[in-house]
Amino acid sequence: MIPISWYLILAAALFSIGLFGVLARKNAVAILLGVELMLNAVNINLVTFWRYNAPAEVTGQVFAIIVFAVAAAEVAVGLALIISIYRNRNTIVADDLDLMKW
Amino acid sequence: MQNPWIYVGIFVLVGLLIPIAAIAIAAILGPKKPNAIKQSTYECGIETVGDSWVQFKAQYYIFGLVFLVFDVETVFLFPWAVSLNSLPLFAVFEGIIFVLILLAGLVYAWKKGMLEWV
Amino acid sequence: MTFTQVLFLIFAAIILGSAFMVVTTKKMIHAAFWLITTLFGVAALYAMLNAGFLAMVQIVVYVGAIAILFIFAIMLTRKDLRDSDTPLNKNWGVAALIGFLSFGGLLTILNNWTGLLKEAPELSSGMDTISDLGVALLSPNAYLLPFEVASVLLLAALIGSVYVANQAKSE
Amino acid sequence: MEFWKDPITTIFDSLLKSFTSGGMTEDLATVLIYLIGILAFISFAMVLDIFLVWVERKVVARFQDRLGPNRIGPFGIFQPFADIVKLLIKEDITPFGADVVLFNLAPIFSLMSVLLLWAIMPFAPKMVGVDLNVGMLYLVAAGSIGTLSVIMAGWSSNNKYALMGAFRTVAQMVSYEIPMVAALLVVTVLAGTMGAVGIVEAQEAVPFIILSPLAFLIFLISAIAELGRSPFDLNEAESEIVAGFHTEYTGMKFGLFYAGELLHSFTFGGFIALLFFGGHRLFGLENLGPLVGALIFMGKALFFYWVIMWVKYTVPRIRVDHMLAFNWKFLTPLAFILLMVTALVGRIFLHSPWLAPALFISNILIAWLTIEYLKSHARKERDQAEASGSAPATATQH
Repeated sequence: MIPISWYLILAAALFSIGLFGVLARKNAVAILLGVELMLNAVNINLVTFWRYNAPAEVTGQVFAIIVFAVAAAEVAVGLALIISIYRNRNTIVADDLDLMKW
Repeated sequence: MQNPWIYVGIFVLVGLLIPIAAIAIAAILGPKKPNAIKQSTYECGIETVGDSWVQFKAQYYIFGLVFLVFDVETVFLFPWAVSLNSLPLFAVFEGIIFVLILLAGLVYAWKKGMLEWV
Repeated sequence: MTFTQVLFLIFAAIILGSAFMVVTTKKMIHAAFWLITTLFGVAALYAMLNAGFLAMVQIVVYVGAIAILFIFAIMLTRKDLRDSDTPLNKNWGVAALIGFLSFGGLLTILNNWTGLLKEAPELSSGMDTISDLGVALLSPNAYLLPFEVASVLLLAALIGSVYVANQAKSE
Repeated sequence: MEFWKDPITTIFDSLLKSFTSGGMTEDLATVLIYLIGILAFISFAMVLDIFLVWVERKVVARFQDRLGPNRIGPFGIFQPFADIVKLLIKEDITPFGADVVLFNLAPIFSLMSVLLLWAIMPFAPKMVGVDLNVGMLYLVAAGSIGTLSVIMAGWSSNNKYALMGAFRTVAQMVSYEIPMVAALLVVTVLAGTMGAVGIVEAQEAVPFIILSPLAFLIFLISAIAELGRSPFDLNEAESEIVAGFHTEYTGMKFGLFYAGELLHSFTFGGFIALLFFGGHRLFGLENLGPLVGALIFMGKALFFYWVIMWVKYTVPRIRVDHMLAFNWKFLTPLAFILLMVTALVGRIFLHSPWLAPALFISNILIAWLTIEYLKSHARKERDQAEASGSAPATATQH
C-alpha cells in the first residue's frame, strides 16, 4: 500500500513547479496555467487527507469541489482580463503591462 | 479488486491500443511517396496564403465562458439530484435557488447582447 | 513494490513531467495540451484514492471547460508572442530558486511531521459518497452556505467576465 | 442452466478458477481476465461499427431513392470490408507544417472517447462492463475528451478551414453539452442515482419517457448536436469550410474519425434507450434471459440510431447564429426550468401513486406554455417587422 507521504511529496513538487511557472513565464496566459497547477496540487492534498484521515465523512471532498468552483471563477475572470488587455494594449507579456508602475 | 476504476483504466488502455494498431497497420501496408504538391495544405486548390494563424472572433470566448460557469454549476447539482429523495422538501428549494441565481447570469449575458452571433 | 505502488509512480511521473513541460515549453498551445495531460494524471490519482466523483469532476470541469477556455484564449491572443521567443522572463533564475526553496521548505515541514507513514484505512463497503456529499452540501448545519455562496461566486464571475469581455468587444 | 441466467459471471468464475489453479495470484488473474474481456468487447464494438457503415450507406441510399452498395455479397453487406482494405492500403499524407504528434493523436482520441462509453453500457442486468456510481458524469467526461480531439485535429492540421471548423464544432459541442447535462440531471432526479444500472432498474414500473418526455426531446436534440450530425453539421459544412476539422486527414486516420462518428451515433442511441426507454425491457420479454435482454437493448439502440439518421437526411443544416441562439435562448432555459419543476413535483409526490401522472401533466404544461410563448413572440416579431416596413422576417426561434 502507499503511505501518505508519497502523495504529499507529489503535491509539494507539483506546487513548486506551478510556483516556478507563475514567477518565470512571460506570457500572461502561461502564468494562469501555473496557477492551475498550484490549485491542482492543493486539491491532491485535500483529497489525500480525506482518504487517509476521514473517509467516512465528506469534508475533504466538499472542500475540493469548492476549490473547483474557485478555479473556474478565477480562470473565467483572469482570461477575460487578459483578452481585454490584449485588445487595448496589444500585448500579453506580463512585464510590459506596467501602466500602474510609478 | 474493490476499485472499479481499474476496469476503466484497462478500458482506456485497450481503447487507445486498437486505434493505434489500426493506424500502425495502415502505415505498414500503405505506400509512402510524399511530394510537395501532395503535402500542401488543402484549401480548395488555391495557393495557401500565410499560415493558419487567422484572427478569431472573441465571441467563441464568450460562449466558452458561459459554458464554463454552467458546467461547474451542474457539478454541484449532481450530488443534489442524487440525494434529493432522502432530504426534506426544503432541499429542493435550495437547489432551485442555486439554479435561479445562475439563470440570472444567463439573463444578464442575454440582455447585454453577448449571446448574439455577430 | 506492489501493483498500486508502481501505478502511483507511473502517474506521478506523468504529472510531474507534463507539469514541467507546461512551465517550460515554448509553444503556448503545447503548454495547454501538457496541462491537460497533467490534469488527466491528477484525475487518475483521484480514482486511485477512491474519489471517483472527483475524478470525473476533474475531467468534466478542468479538461472539458477550463482547458478549452485556455485554448480559446491562446488562439485569441497569439498574434503577440511568437513561439520563437524565449518563454521565460529575465528573472527565471530567481523564480527557479524560489521554486526549489518552496519544495525544500515543504519537504522539511513534512519531515518533521509524525503521521507520514500512515496507510489508507479500509473503506466500509456500501458507502455511497455521492449521496453523502449531497446531504452534506444541503443540510443547513453542514455546507449549505458554501453551496449557495458558490453559486453567487459563479454568478459574479460570469457577470464580471462578460462585462470585461464586452468592453473588449466594443473597442 | 447457470450460463443462461448470468453468462458474464459464469465465464469470469470459470476463467478465474483455471487461471488461479496455474499458480497466479487472484489480482493478476482478475486483471488478465478483464483485459481479455475488454479486448473481446471492443472487438465486438468495432465489428458492429463495420455493420453500421453498411446500414448507414444502405439507409441513406433509400432516403435518396438510390440502391446503395449492392455488388459485394448479398445486399452489398461485404462492401465495408472492401472499404477497410482500401483505407488500409491508402497512402497516409501528413501536410506540411502539421504538428505531427497531435495530428496522429487526434483520431485515436476521437475513437477512444466513443469506446469509453461502452464501459458503462448495461446491456442486461449483470451484463455490464462496470457499474460506476458516477455513470452520468462519466458520459459527460467522455464527451469532453471528444471535444479535445476535435481541437487537436483542427489545430495540428495547419489548415485555416480545419481550424475554423474545429472552433465551430467546439463552440457547438460545449454549448449543447449544457442542456444535455440538464436532461441527465432530470433523469438523475427521477432515478435517485447516477449509475446506469440503477437508472435502468428505476424504470421497472414506468419508463422515463412517460415521466419526462420533454427531457427525452432535449436529450435527443442535444445528442444530435453533440454528434455533429445534420441539422447541426456545421463542423463539416462542406460548402463553406471543405470538411471541417478533418479536412487534412487521409486513409485510416480519416477512417477512424468516420468510424468514431457512426459508433458515437449508435452509442447515443443506446443511451437514449437506457435513459428513457427502460434499457433491456420489452413487455416482459426480457425475462427469457439476459442474452435476450441484450438483444432487445441492441434493437432499441439500432432503432434510435435510425432515428438520428432519419433526422440527418431529412432536415437541412441550420445557420450558426440560429444554432447558438436556439441553444442558449431556448433549450438551456427550458432544460433548467424542466429540472426545477421535475425536482419539485417529484419530491412532493414522492412515494405516492400520483407521481407519474403529476410529472407527465407538468411536462405537458411546460411544453404547452413554451409553445404559446413562442407563438406570441413570433407574432410580436412579425408585427414589428411589418411596422418597420421591411419584408416580414422569417419566424426564428429565440
